[in-house]
Amino acid sequence: MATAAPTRINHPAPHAHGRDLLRLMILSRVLEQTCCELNPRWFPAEGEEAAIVGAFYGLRSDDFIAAHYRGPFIAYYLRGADLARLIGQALAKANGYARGRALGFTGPFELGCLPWVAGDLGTSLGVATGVATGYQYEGGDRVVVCSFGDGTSNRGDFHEALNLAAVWKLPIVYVCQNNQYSISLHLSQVLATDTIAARAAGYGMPGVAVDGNDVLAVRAAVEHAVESARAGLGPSLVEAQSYRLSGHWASDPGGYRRDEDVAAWRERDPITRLERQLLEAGEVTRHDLDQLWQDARDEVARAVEVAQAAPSCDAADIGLGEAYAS
Amino acid sequence: MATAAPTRINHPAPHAHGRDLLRLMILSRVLEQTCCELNPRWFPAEGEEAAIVGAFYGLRSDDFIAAHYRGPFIAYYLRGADLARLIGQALAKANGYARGRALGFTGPFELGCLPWVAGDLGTSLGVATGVATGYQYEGGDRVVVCSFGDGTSNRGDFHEALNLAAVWKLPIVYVCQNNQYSISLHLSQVLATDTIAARAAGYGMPGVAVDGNDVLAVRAAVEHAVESARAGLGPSLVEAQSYRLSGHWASDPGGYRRDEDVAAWRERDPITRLERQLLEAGEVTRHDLDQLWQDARDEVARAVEVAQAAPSCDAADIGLGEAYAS
Amino acid sequence: MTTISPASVDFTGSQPETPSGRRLTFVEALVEGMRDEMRRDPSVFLMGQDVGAMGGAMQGSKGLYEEFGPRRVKDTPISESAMVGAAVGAALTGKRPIVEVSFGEFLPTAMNQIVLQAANLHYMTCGAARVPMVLRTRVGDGPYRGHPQSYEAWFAHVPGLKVVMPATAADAKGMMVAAIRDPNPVLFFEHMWLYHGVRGEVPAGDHVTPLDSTFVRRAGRDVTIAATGWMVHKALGAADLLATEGIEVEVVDVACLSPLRTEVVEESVRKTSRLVVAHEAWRTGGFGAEIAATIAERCFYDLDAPVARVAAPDAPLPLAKPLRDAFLPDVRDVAEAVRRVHAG
Amino acid sequence: MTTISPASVDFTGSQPETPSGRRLTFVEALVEGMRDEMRRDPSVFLMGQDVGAMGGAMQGSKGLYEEFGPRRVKDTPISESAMVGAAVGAALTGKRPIVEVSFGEFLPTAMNQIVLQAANLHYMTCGAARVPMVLRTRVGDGPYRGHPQSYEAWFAHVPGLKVVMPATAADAKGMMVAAIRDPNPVLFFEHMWLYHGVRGEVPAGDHVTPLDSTFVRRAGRDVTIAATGWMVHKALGAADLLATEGIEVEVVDVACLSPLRTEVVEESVRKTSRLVVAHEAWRTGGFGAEIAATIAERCFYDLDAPVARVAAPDAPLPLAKPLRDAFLPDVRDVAEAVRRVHAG
Ligand SMILES: Cc1ncc(C[n+]2csc(CCOP(=O)(O)OP(=O)(O)O)c2C)c(N)n1
Ligand SMILES: Cc1ncc(C[n+]2csc(CCOP(=O)(O)OP(=O)(O)O)c2C)c(N)n1
Ligand SMILES: [Mg+2]
Ligand SMILES: [Mg+2]
Repeated sequence: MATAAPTRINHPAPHAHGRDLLRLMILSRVLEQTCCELNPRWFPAEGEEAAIVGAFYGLRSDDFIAAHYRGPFIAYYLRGADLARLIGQALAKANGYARGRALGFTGPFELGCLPWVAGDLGTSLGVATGVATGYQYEGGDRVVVCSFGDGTSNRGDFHEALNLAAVWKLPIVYVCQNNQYSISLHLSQVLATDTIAARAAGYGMPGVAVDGNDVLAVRAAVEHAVESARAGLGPSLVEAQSYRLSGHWASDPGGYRRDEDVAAWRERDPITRLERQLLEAGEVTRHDLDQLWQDARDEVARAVEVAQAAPSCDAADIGLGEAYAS
Repeated sequence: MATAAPTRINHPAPHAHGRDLLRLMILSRVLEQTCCELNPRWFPAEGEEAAIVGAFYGLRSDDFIAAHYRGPFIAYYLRGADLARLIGQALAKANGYARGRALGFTGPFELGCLPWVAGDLGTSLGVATGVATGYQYEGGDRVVVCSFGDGTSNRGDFHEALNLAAVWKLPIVYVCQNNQYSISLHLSQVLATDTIAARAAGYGMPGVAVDGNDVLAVRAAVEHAVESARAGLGPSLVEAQSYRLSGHWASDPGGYRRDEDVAAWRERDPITRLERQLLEAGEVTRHDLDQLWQDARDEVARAVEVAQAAPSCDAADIGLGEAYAS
Repeated sequence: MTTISPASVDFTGSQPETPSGRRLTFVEALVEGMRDEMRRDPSVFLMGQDVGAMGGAMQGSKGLYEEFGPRRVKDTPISESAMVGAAVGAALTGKRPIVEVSFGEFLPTAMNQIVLQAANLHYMTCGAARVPMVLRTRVGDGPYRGHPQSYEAWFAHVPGLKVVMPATAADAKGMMVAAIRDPNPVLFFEHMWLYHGVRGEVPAGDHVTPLDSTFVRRAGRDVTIAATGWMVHKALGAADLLATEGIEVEVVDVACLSPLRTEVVEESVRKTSRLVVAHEAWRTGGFGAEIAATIAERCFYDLDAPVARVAAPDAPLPLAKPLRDAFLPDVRDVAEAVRRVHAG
Repeated sequence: MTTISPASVDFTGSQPETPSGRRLTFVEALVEGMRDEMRRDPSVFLMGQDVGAMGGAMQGSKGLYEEFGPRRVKDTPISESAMVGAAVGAALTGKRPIVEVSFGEFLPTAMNQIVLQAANLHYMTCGAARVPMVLRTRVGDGPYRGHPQSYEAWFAHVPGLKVVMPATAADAKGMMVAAIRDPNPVLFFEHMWLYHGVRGEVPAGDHVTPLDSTFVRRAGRDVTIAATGWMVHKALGAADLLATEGIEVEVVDVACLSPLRTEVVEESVRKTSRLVVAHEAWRTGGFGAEIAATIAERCFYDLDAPVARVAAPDAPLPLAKPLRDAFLPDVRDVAEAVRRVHAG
């Protein structure tokens, strides 16, 4: 665990937030799309950048995050992860944080990220809640932010974790990254309520559903929830309502849904939306935007170069003797 | 499964319900207390008779029930179970429905009761929901009533089962037999909401909390829920708020709670309450009441005699070859 | 590392060549088995995630939704415990549900329904209740390397469950049909390398492979290999290799793990006096331990060398291909073990 | 059926008689081990249902709440998966949580946290993460006959977990202390017949029994019995019985199931040439299969008779005492197996 004195990560002066959030969403878009090009089995996060960036922005180095498996790299980047090592994971290269042992979307534990050590969804909510249990036991004001998909909220672990957190008033914020799909199934096929946030009342914790394509709205809701968790007021559930613009994995044509739905949601792209807002507010110029995209492409391109030059995982590093700590 | 033409069980003309419900609660009280005397490890249901009788009253022979483990005998009796065989289970006699193989509070599957084949709470909600899945698949209008404890509602299976039932609009009614305790823990130690019924909204099903010591209120709420399930309108959650007057098991002194709380709840005894109502309404006389108690004691006493005379379980009946059906 | 390319695997399995000469992939045969039973028996239906319009992970239910519609091919939420509970309960009402847990890696989220309910209900009710359900799930390594766990040993340890793992296209169909018709809960393990990688002769029409089947896939007099699932094919690859060295290997496909019947293996070992057990799961406490222990006991006076086990090492399963390939037992490992017991 | 009354069981276990001459029950020793570590190390805390004011099921945490209060002795909801997840996560932050799953029968409701998280985290992070937690749970038959399942074989099959099952009061304390100090997830199985039924010499103060311990509980030259938990005591009962028949039995207590070390058993078998493995869990796929397979392999040329296994039959576990007693292996069954291998 990070134990150095807490410092804010990637956290500029308030007035600059909009621009910084935009930069991060653009970086996320370029980064994840690049991974999809490099790996047809990668899971596209296109359209969900606001939900992800808004959830993990502005935490402290001694906080902890458990990011949903779709589009987590920007969250790890916010923890200080190296892009080349993350992209290396998408390529299953040896420079990845888990050196090819864990899943490609795993995060660096040493930077306060819950790694993906198995593929069963929902279980991570229990472990993240346990990290919050450890933080509360310490005293202090460290918090955990844990995101998960809309489909995952139907797993029993969601229920047990949120109830435990509410009863113990644990310092954790649950963020549902609602993209309205679980692989081929629309939310309406697996959920009979309008929102997942509605479940919070059943645990006695605050629950709020926000426009998941409005990064400022997501950020505001999560920031509020993080502050109350830090203040010892207990957990919250924030639902960021968005849409999965691409397939379940990069090569999934997603033929199970209607083109006009996808098209309608493309209209609400969270990045173009914030770009428009900032342009109108005069906070950025067209040239600034071009520059942001160019910087992101350059930064990712450099990282890809490093990742591709990195050695493949070596059978010699299999570490069969490392199942146990000593 | 019962496959005969559906008939109403123990179901007199409407005007006589009150008296019949009283008879059943008294029988339940005498029956379960007798089991506690015969078996110090039995689980007392004293004070919860209204919640139990109200939940399982007036179903059809082709319906199915999954009764909570505390005080289920009156529910099985309503299915047509033989008291002597039920008491035999509390004594682990060979005349019990499971001939000593399953838990003492198991129910006769052949009469449409979910047996207790293992001790893990919550799992039965999944199976009961599966029975409702089978009923829906058949078409027709058979329903399932499934009860469980307040503490059990914190198991992941509660969440997964209720969500599945809501999404598929299954013909099942979930009844929470809320006695405010899980062994030594008060509900406030394991739940941060006022009601468990509040969870229903998170699944998109109707949820209602009723006075669990008012058998007419429980009965009305469940009857309404059963009718809408029968009509194909889907599941409901009914919370019957009561109190566990005795210990977790018969020999548990229950020292972890305050005597005045227990005393206060004794004041609200569901049986004396209905007795008073019926007396005031002139539906019964004191003599009728004495008769009801006497009849119950006699009926149970006869059953105890039969059960005690029944042979103990015989090692020869262990049926090691019966793990598989053929 | 040496490994046989799935494409090269091609044989008929338990059935004689049929005049039809129909050749199907493992998964095509699997789906045909479900389809035939759904046509034959209206009480059969399928539940699982994405089994409907999408046709299932790795095309595991392709075409069923189109033919049978949403009533009989039900998409479920991500609620493995409720899904399995739904199958147990529906089976109690006399239906014959097939519930699909997308990958065996998720079985730990439904253990209570499988082990404490499905397995107990028949015995505990003195026969009043029956649970005629099939739980199908994808296991082992595969083309995408995802969710590779092999937990079959857990379930083979639990009485009341039947556990099968077919290795050929013909048996994928025949055992699926038998599993659906069986009055007990059957865990049906589908190895992911077999799915599109194994093609074979599959009888059209009614084709049943008894659930308690064990097959001799190749006859040989020197050493017996008892293997499961994908390892059957690696064993056959090893047998080819060893034949060139003059070692005649008999390959036994233990397609039924529970209730286990070892007669075929015993008979083979009485002939060869040497046994190698091969599976993809972890070595310690793996199912191979049961086979090895049973044969070492029953064939104590027949064995000329210790029973060898070829299995995954006792460490978590890594993801990246070079690590995964080094981790999992392959043709070379099997061959090496055979040489050892042959020399021993 | 023959069975030794718990009261008659009384010995010291792994430790030499201490001058103190303190005699504690198994559960008293267990609680003392937790108490000592909680006094020594502020990062140790206990979570579980009714572990607080009530003092735990069967007095399993008696006195801890009074001494350490609600912060360090936490009552939990009925949420086994979240409870274990809470322990895994707290362990990741450097705490040393002890999570109590009241009975082993409930482990199926928390398998995902145990098998997919606790077991994998250290290896999958290349050592960055550690999970120093103890999962304690009550298993086996007992005075109340409730929740009697014995699933230890499942966990011994999963690399990354440590699995121990002490058989004496001294080891209950010593292994609990060692488990708490261990940097890995340790599953600590507490047999319910031992709880109040076994009393023995327990060293006061710092007392550690290494987790990888295997003990020779009784020396003998004719036949080795390798047993776990309560069966160790039944084995000792059988040894007494057989001594009167002139058969000298060596009883080995396999207190550590994983990572398994069989050296002590091997050494014993090299001397006796005969082995009986005894446990209370189901026979097929039980942990005894691993011990039998390993010894049959490593001691192939030492064994004069097939390894025999004494275990529960392959059927669900019935409740009523006459059925339960007939079902579970007892002193007579163990003695019978010893006579068989001795004659064989
Ligand atoms: C316990 C479990 N069940 C099923 C799966 C298979 N699976 C992988 S991704 C996925 C969809 C998850 O949906 P959601 O939680 O909404 O996340 P999204 O993919 O939409 O980001 C499923 C079902 C799994 N990984 N874990
Ligand atoms: C999964 C599981 N966890 C723990 C237990 C142990 N246990 C038996 S009864 C009980 C209390 C249950 O509380 P509740 O559901 O409110 O039912 P009540 O006893 O109050 O009727 C507990 C925790 C269990 N049987 N199953
Ligand atoms: Mg989604
Ligand atoms: Mg209760």
